[in-house]
Amino acid sequence: MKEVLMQVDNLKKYFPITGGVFQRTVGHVKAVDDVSFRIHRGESLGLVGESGCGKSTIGRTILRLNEKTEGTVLFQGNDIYSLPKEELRRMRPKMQIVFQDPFSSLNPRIKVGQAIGEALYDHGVTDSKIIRERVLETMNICGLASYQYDRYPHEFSGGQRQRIGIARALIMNPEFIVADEPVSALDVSIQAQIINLLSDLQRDKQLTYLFISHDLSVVEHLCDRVGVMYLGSMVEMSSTEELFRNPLHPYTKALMSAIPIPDPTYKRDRIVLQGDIPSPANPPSGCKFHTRCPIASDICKQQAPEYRDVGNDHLVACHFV
Amino acid sequence: MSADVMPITENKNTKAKAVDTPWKTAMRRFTRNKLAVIGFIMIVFMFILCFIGPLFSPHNLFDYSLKNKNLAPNGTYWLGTDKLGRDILLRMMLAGRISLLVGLVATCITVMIGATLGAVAGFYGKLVDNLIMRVADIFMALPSLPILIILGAVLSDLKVHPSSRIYYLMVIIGVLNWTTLARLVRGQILTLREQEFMQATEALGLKDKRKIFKHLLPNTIPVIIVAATLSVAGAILSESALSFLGIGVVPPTPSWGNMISAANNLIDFRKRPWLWIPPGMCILITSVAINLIGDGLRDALDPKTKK
Amino acid sequence: MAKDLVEFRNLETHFQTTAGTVKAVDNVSFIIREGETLCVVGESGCGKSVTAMSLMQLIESPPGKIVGGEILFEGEDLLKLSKREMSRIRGNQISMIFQEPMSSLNPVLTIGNQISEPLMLHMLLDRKAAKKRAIELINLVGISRPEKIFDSYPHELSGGMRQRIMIAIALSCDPKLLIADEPTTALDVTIQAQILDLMRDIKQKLNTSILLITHDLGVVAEMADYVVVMYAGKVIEEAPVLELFQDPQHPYTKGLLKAKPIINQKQERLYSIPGQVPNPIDLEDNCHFHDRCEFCMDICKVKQPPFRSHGKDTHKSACWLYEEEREVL
Amino acid sequence: MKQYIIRRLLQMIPTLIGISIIIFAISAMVPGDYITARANPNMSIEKQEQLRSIYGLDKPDYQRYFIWAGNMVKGNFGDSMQHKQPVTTVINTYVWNSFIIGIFALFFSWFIAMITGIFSAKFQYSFFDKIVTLLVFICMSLPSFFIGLLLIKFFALDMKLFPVGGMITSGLNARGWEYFIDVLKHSFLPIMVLTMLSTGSLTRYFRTSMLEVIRQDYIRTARAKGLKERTVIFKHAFRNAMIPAITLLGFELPGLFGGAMILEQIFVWPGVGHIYLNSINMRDYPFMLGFTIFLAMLTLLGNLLADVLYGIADPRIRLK
Repeated sequence: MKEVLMQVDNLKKYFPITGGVFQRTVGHVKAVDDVSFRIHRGESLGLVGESGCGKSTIGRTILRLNEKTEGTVLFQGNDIYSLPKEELRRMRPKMQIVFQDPFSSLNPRIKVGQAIGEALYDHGVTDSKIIRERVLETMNICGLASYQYDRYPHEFSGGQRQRIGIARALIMNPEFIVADEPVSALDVSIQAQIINLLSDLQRDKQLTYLFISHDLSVVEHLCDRVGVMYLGSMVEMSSTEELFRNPLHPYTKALMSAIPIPDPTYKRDRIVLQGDIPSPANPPSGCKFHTRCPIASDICKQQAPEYRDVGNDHLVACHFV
Repeated sequence: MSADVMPITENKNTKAKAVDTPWKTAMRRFTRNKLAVIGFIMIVFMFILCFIGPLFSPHNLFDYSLKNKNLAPNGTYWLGTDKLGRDILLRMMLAGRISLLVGLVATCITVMIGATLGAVAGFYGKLVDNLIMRVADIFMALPSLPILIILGAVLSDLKVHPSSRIYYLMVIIGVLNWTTLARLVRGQILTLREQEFMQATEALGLKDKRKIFKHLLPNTIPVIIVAATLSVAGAILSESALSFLGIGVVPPTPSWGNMISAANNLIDFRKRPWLWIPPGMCILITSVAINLIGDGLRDALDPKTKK
Repeated sequence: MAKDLVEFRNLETHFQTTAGTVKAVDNVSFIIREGETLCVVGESGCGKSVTAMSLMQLIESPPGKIVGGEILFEGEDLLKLSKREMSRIRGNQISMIFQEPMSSLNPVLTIGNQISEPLMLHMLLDRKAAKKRAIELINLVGISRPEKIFDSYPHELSGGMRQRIMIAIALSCDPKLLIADEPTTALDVTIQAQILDLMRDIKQKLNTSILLITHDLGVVAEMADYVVVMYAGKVIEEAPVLELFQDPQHPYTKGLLKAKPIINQKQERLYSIPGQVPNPIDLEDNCHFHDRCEFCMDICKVKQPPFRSHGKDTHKSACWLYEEEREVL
Repeated sequence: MKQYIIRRLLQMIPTLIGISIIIFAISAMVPGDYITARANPNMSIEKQEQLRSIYGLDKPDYQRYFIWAGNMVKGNFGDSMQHKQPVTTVINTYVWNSFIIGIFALFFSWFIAMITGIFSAKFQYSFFDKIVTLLVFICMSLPSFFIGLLLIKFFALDMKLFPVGGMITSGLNARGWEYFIDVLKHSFLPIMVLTMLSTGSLTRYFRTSMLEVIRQDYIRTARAKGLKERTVIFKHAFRNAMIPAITLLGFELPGLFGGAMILEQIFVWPGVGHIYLNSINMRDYPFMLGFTIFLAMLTLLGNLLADVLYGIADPRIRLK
């Protein structure tokens, strides 16, 4: 088995809801509710789920971009939540993030070359010539032309901005990159370019990805393993091949069947889930999925199913598996 | 819908185009706004009039000549003379220096206090933020005109010398106004902090210094510029109101406000409008001009208004 | 074959910007037939929404303006109607739903009020009759407890529910044509499946024609009878749905079909169309796709290809690859 | 809602304490006091001292603060030295005169601002819109005293359309209708000036707010329903544009009761602001302090009112 790069145990992230006369906390949005997983060096782990399932919050919490509520996060064996501020800052280049929104992720007042290169200054490279060289080299890798060095972000299209975001993450020679819905805001023809860029980079630089997306087909294309989330919990996780061949959790099955296939002759056997996604502030009892589950029974309402290995490294949380 | 029509894409032919910095774009937008440009011309005119005009005046501020007192506007005294026979135009220009200066310096003080406290509150959050904002609440609820009036009266009672009163006034007006700016700056910083590029600075492990000076401040400056511009007008109006009541800038130092207080004398008010209408018009023009500029700047600096 | 319901003839909708003219819709012609679902597919900025908004005459002016062409609705040119006549057709015979269910409903009016409005306006129902009909409609779009929903405000409903309400509003006056502008783009997949189901259902029950605007070829395959592909303001290909997916002609259509990963069909590497959509300002008179096209010839750079069928009557495209004349003139 | 109001009222306490300290500290800086201000050369030093101790002016500042603050908590704002009456009575006597011009100006400025705001937003970039914009800027920049003086000069002195100042013609012993007309004539100019002063920024606010709303998706939906433009603007857009504006209504509260000091002074209008300016000349501490606190309380209550109104107007906000 390969080396574990990122180890997440019982991670919880609750956002408080306040109320009452003194604005005391009266409840929590359980964005991430007791999630554990490992990411091995060189692999790419996909996280899928619908809006509000907590996948993006996980991405930010394991990088300590927001504070956790409970649990541990070990990166290369270091607990990133017990590191002092300065040490954490020094470690940051090793773990990077690419954001979803190509517009808000770049500072409108900073030239692209500077945006990509500025982190080098703060991590000990002070020779501006070297920095410029490295920026240009990285821009080249990411498919940006050198004349764009002195341009401002507003002059770029969504796809190019996403390339800039990738270059900014890449220049620090990271080992681990969280890609938070990096292609959701892009058009199909541009999506393919970015997906290809990400997979080329992984191959050339032995990168490890946590790839967050709501699009199962993109995850299938790019990831080695996939975790499926629903309302803050991991409901199923296994290797991509296994998951798509043999999905076990009823939610995973429904999610897969809901994706429209671009083939008019395709015979659909769709499981249409009834109702809406419940609010993560007030999740259902027992198995959180029971309100929409086609096979739910009494036990699902009362008891949360155990998240267990059913063999072949296939983890699932359902009473009926 | 506009999102569907206008993707900002780049053509090959833009390769040769010069880089358009955000400031240049703002300048271009500003100069395209007719009202703002008119405001700018008006304010430049006022400055030239007040600071350079007196140099060309044939009269002297201390030309007391009772035989020339209360003259209506004529060839020698374009705007007439007052009861001591002094030239109104000259006095008005010199008064303008004082009024404009009070407005500018008071605003500088406002900006220094307001922007610093707002930025500190927004950046550090938590306890510091709470503390600063509670103090701001107190200042917000203070009725500003009554307080200014009391303070003006205090200055009179402390027998502050007329020539140094203007400095006290600058400080008082400046200090009382800090909350608006502090709130704006804090709000802007809180908004910025939610933006993904600020999260990126954290993820990249940038130093706090760079985060503040390269990322936060440059994006906050537009807000400060607009608020500061508008607050110059406010400060000038406050000063003139106080001076009109006789508790701001007091004679012999001329200011537009205390020149208007000539109107308190019924005869002067009725029969000698040249004593008080010109300085009133100056206040009006200056404040309209500043408001126009401020509004133009707001539109020019706001990234949301794409043109 | 069914009767023509709407015919776009050489529609031109332009937007004036400080940088130049954007021909958002440039000489677009196609036909929507009765009882048919026609999908307009393309990427952002291709003019698909503007085409629909031109049909509704809801183009914001300035900067936008319909500068040429005709839009025939049951044989009558909508562009020649007065404002008043047009507003009698809008929401009545032609209705529309939008991409953002979260912001498309007025937050300060109750759901009931918003559904009743067109009923009282176009069907001339009184308040009571309108309420009765509104509750039926809420039921029709698959929401339980319609009486309760009637009195709620939009913010109390989820995105999926709101889109159902939008559909109810659109259906209130039995329109002949329902325009759906990216109706599921803002929704989660499981909710998207519900809404698409609902739309299919409704089309069967009410025999309404649908003009569906989308960027998702999966949705197209599921919903469409007939497909129109747009790129940079122009129609570049149109065909019945099977025909388009099985035998796409235009290189752009081909590229789009290959660029999207498909579930359970793992490829080593995605096909990707290089480059990006051209700047829409002051485009030249050539094939707008030429600089991204792997089959680009000299003529593509200087002359627009004609839009016509190459073989089957119903399948048209605009590409020099299928033309005899290839010499640069 | 009730809980929310209680919480907000509780939160006001520390703010009020802060305000009272600042106000008291400022007034304590004033050298001299009521006794010296009324300096009667015939009054002996002993007599002065005696009066001081009666009024409690001889105690150290902090003690005076606590006495004053303690009394205020009990609702006792002290007695105005100048009027020889409790401060609350003085305020109550004159505040309604201020209220008369305040409420009319409020009504007119909102009315004018709404209409012009809506139409200049509806016809953005039109000639009408440009004129409105320019007028708005002029109104926003008017120095109140100067415009007041100009109007008095032209309308009252030169054209003799209106009385020069005051609230009733002196010596007139009119009652009923005649009295009403007389007050109306006197109040016309101050109301006009006050209306001009607040219409500018209000119009601008309505215009911006309307412009924002008109761009929203639900306005497009309303148009797509085939609604008449009138319905779209007045039912769908206007209601939404009003919500943020309703908040402003709360902020009008202090202005309504606080009196427009300078204007009342110029128009010799016997409002509470006018009395306040006089009290400063007289160094009438209890009144100065009491009235300033009164204004601060109005401001805080106005803020609360603004938030509550917002919660009522907007179904999306549920106040907790």
